[in-house]
Amino acid sequence: EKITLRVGYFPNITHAQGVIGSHSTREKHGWFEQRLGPDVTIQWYPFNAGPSAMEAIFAGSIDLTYVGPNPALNAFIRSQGDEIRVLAGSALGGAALVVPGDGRITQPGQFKGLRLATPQLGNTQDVAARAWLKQQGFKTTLTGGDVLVLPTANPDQLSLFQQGRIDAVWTVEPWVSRLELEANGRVFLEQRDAVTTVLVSSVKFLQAHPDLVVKFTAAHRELTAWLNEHPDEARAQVRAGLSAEMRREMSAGIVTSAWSRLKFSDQVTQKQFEALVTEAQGVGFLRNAIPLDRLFSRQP
Amino acid sequence: MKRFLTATAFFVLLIAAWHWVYVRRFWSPVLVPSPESVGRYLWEIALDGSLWSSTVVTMKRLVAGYFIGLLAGLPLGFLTARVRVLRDTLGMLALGLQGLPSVCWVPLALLWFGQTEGAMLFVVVMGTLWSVILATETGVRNVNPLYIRAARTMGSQGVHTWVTVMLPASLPFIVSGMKQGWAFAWRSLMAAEIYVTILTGFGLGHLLHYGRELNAMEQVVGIMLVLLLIGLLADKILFSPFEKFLHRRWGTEK
Amino acid sequence: MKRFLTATAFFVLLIAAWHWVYVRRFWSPVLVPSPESVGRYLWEIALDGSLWSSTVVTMKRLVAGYFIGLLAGLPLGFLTARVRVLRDTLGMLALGLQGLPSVCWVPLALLWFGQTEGAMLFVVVMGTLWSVILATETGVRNVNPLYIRAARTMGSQGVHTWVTVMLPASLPFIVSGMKQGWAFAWRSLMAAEIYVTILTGFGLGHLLHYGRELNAMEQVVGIMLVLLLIGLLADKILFSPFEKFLHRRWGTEK
Amino acid sequence: MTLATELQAAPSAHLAIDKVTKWFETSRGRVQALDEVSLQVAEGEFVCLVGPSGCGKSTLLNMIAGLEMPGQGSVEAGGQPVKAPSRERMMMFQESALFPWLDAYGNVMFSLKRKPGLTDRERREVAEYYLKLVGLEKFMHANIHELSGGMKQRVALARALAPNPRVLLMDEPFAALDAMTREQLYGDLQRIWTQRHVTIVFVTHNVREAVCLGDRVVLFSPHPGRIREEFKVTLSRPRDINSVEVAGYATRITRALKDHMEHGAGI
Amino acid sequence: MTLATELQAAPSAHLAIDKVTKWFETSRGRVQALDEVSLQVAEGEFVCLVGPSGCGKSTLLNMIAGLEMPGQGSVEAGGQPVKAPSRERMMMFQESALFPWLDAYGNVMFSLKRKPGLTDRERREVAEYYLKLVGLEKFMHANIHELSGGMKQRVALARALAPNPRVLLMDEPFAALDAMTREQLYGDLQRIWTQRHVTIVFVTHNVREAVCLGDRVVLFSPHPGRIREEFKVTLSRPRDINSVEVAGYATRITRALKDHMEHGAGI
Ligand SMILES: Nc1ncnc2c1ncn2[C@@H]1O[C@H](COP(=O)(O)OP(=O)(O)OP(=O)(O)O)[C@@H](O)[C@H]1O
Ligand SMILES: Nc1ncnc2c1ncn2[C@@H]1O[C@H](COP(=O)(O)OP(=O)(O)OP(=O)(O)O)[C@@H](O)[C@H]1O
Ligand SMILES: [Mg+2]
Ligand SMILES: [Mg+2]
Repeated sequence: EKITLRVGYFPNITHAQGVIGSHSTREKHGWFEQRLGPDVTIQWYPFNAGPSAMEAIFAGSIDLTYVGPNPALNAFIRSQGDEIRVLAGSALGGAALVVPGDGRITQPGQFKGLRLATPQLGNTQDVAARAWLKQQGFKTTLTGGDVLVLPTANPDQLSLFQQGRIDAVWTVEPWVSRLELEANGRVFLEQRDAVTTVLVSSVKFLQAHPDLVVKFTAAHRELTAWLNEHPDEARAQVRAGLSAEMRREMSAGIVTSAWSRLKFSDQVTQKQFEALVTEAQGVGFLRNAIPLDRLFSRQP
Repeated sequence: MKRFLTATAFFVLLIAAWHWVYVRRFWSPVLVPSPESVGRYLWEIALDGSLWSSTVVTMKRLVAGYFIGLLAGLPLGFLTARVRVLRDTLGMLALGLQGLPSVCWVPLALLWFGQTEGAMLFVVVMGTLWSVILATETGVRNVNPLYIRAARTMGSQGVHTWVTVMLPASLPFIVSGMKQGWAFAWRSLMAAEIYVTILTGFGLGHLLHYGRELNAMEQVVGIMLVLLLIGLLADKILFSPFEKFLHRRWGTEK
Repeated sequence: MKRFLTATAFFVLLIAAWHWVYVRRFWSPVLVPSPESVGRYLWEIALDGSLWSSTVVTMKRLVAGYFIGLLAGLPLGFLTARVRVLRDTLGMLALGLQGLPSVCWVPLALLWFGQTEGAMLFVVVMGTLWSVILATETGVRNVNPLYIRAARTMGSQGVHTWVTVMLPASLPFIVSGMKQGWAFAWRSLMAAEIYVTILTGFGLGHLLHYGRELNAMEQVVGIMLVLLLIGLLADKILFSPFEKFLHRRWGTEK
Repeated sequence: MTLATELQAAPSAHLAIDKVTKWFETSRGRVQALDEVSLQVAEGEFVCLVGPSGCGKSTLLNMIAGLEMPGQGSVEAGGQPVKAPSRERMMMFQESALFPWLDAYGNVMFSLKRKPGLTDRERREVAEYYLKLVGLEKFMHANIHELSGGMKQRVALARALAPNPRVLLMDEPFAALDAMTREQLYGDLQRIWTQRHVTIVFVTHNVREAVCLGDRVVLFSPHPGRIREEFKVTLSRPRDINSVEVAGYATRITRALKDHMEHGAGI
Repeated sequence: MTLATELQAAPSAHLAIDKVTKWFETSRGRVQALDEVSLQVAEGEFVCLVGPSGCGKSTLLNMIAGLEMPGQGSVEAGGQPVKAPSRERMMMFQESALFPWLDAYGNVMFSLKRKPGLTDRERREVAEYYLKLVGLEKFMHANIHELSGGMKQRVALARALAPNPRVLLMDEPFAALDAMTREQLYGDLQRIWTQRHVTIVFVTHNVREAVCLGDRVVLFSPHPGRIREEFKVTLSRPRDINSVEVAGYATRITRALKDHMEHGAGI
């Protein structure tokens, strides 16, 4: 019978597979449709934040989604492992700590008393920033500490950074590139192997259509491989996809620059997630964690 | 005509001031785009049709949500004003709920409607309904009791009194409440278009949101201008005739 | 007392219904948390003091923003109602701006105030001001002209007429507008606390937002309940006495 | 209400007010408006109430209309206790109580529309007839605020008369009218009354007016409102307000009023 | 305005209305309220306006008060064109126009507070004095909606008299009052008028009242409002409304009114 697959993604370069997938659907040569057969239609839902996508999974209004590892982890723990599963990796890297390009900051020790912006409290970059600061011997709290960590929306980060009202930014592509290109920022630190995007499924859907999930995952892996083999074509596709979705021409320069900092891979391990849990616990964001054994399981 | 000229002159002046601020470079041009770039942006989306299509999408949602809110809110407001038990329950609830930000309703909307137009409508209605209820309630409670008494001795009762006496007698209030409700509906819809992802249409809220997401200030400002203009037009079309009629009939204001 | 009991009974009933929905597992328990877990969450933050401290932070901002909006909006509303030129300029502007979502003001706020309390206040004031202006304007324009005429023959002019005649005569409207303004202020503040991060205080909006960010629905629902409660209390403290007084003096409603 | 229940529910228009006492609660304490007032009005009778300002005339009318409930005692119309207002007991208020959102014609039509058994055309004709009767044919579609004080009162009069109720409660209906308009309306009112057998309770400060119109004139004294004396007026109809007989009655009643005021002042 | 400019700005209270014509624009077209009305009122004179409903009496009063502007012609007070209302020309409106957000006392104090040169204590005493004069000492702190029709009118009267203006414009001030209260107030008003040398323009439908109070009675006819005739009343003061002399004048004036109405109806 006919079936509709509802898939979430962010119109963002770190979700390249989702962007290409949705764009190809829009252009009537769907990458996934070709591999899932004629009985399957795919609807692509653009989200703008991980928690919203997870909410949609809980509400049963989408089946699969590309999402950052922290929201996925959070959703897994929140639902006691009952509602969500990770199917595959998607992207690594792309996050960086950016400082002003004037050479003012060269040593980690110089961060004392500065204002450091992260995209969202408790998100992947926020946790990473706080963990790194802790490593450097700084104390941070929600409302103060040795370094003032200010969760600030990405576009606001850019303007505040330009104005000199914040001193450093820990964020993810394409904002790292934009900070470099538009605000004379300099990358101080990069975590090239940090998980940035994964593909997840709701347990309900997994149970109802295990075969479809397998097929979709396979198509995703294939797409990831294609992405790495044809970077130029892929970049063009991503750019076109983003432009179509956001109704606004993407700058090729930023896409290229961001691309160079990202690594697309379908591999992701439980270990990587466990490291995230440890980090989050270390900075006080996660209190009652549960074992992650079921995170990759195909069983309920 | 004179009024129109004053208004135009005023807005032209505002734009001139803005241009001056831009030219003097008080702030980064990324943050304060030039009137020209905003104009160019608007021109572009007007040409490629996306301005029109997203306006239509948004207006459809807005009008639907607003009228549902109004149609439900007016009778409920009447009831809460006249029925003690309802005032202590529904009225209380409305008071508490009207201050809740729209984003609170999103999870419920998804649960009940999934990612459909229905969810979007739900958020808009929840953002509008309570304030319409409260405005109607206040209006009805402030009706001069003499009118109601007069109507009752003429044999008017129940629904008839509500429709033919309390409604027109509290119309000045209700129109004021409707205007506020309209503003609430707008704001809720903009939130809904950001938070509820659906496929059935790309509205002005999305344009605004993506403008902000991409830090494209000329887009943000451009869409703000469009919203402003629609607000003014709506007032002219929806509320001004009402108000004019009221003022003429009641003899308030010359 | 009886009213209080009705209200309590009603809310107890609502909670019972919610519990039933939870137990029957119609929806994912992550999205519809149990009343118990919400209670537990509220109890925890009440014990560790964060409920109190964020309420205080939020209330300070709200009250400051609201009163600035009120203090600026009332006189501006009077002026727009009485001065033709202002109505065609400022009045038009207010009409257009009141529908803009709060998020539109965030970039400007950050530009002018940076990440400070000032920015937060700015967003709240922009969310409140226009609607207060419009409500006051409508109120003043609906004042029975007989009162103004009477006052003028008694030698009342200008500011005196505004303060001693138009203000009290339009008070029923203004109170209604103030209530709506209060709701606008709340919603704007919640948006501001989401969009403007500052270190001078962690408010209820942040708790709500982070609850959502972490998919902690019991936190979201808990804070919603707190907001609801504050809304009700505010009405009891800020507006009810006004309304009671008005109804007694004007003889509207028994 | 359907027409059937309507017709069936129309009992005799006899009014019986029995030992009615009325207090108002105010922020300054209780105000007693009426004290053990008893009054019988036969069907088709024309009773005028006269008394100083604040003696409870309007309050009594309100109670007959069913707009206020007595604190003690009972009010009955046609043998049934009055519990709510009814179209059969039409009230013309002291303040004109016109609806500002309707024009003069709309106000008259409002009361007519509540009367069943008429076609729209009949309603329109009746409304026009009464507006003409009160001399406002030219102001049919004027907004209420554009009318002079006396014109407003005349619209209110038309509104009360048009649906032809069985009981008419009129609270100083001619206070804002000049003598000549008034005299014309005395004639009209008496004609309507005799032709239609309406029961009328009429409040006025003009003793001559009371004598000219009423079968009976009831005197009130204030603080608290009490009935002091009643006068039967047995002059033949139609009466002329400027006639010597009317003047004679009026002088007697005025004297009685003064007496009651002087002696009753301390009560 | 300070006290100094106040005193200096108080010219004679002579009123001069010269060929005043007034139209109102309504949705149904123009309504002519007054047609070339001319009237001189000397300082300290008591002029009564009498005429049928809708003949423009209230409109004329509004123009003297400065609340409406004449379409043509001019209105002068003390030699100065009337451009705006002033405390020196106090108006008592046909509808009571009391402020419902103040109690009775507050309403009287409102007009007093605008009068400079008094201490708060004096104001309080004056307000109490006038409320007592109109017999409302017990209702000093009553809300307006709790007052009877006549009581409201009396509060409005106290409010108009209290600040002792130089010109008093009164629009049917006693219409809602009973004969006895009225008679008492006739006496009070005449006393105040002679003692203080106030100029009074007084609208009434009661010709006897006009004769009892006025130095002059001016007759209006309607559609459009015109002055038809003037009567000088030369009776000595104080006058008693029930006296034969007053009745004699009244009969004459009433006859004149009727004549004008009958002959002028076609105009
Ligand atoms: N709603 C009310 N609340 C409190 N007191 C009231 C109310 N209505 C009337 N009263 C009081 O009851 C008394 C009688 O009032 P009512 O209006 O019946 O007098 P009335 O005889 O009609 O006088 P008038 O001739 O002046 O119209 C007055 O003392 C008045 O103050
Ligand atoms: N604001 C207005 N708009 C339109 N027409 C008006 C207005 N005010 C008065 N008129 C008209 O002007 C005429 C005179 O009205 P005015 O109130 O002066 O009469 P009046 O002599 O005071 O009558 P009354 O004795 O009934 O109070 C009337 O025909 C009335 O309809
Ligand atoms: Mg009365
Ligand atoms: Mg008049």
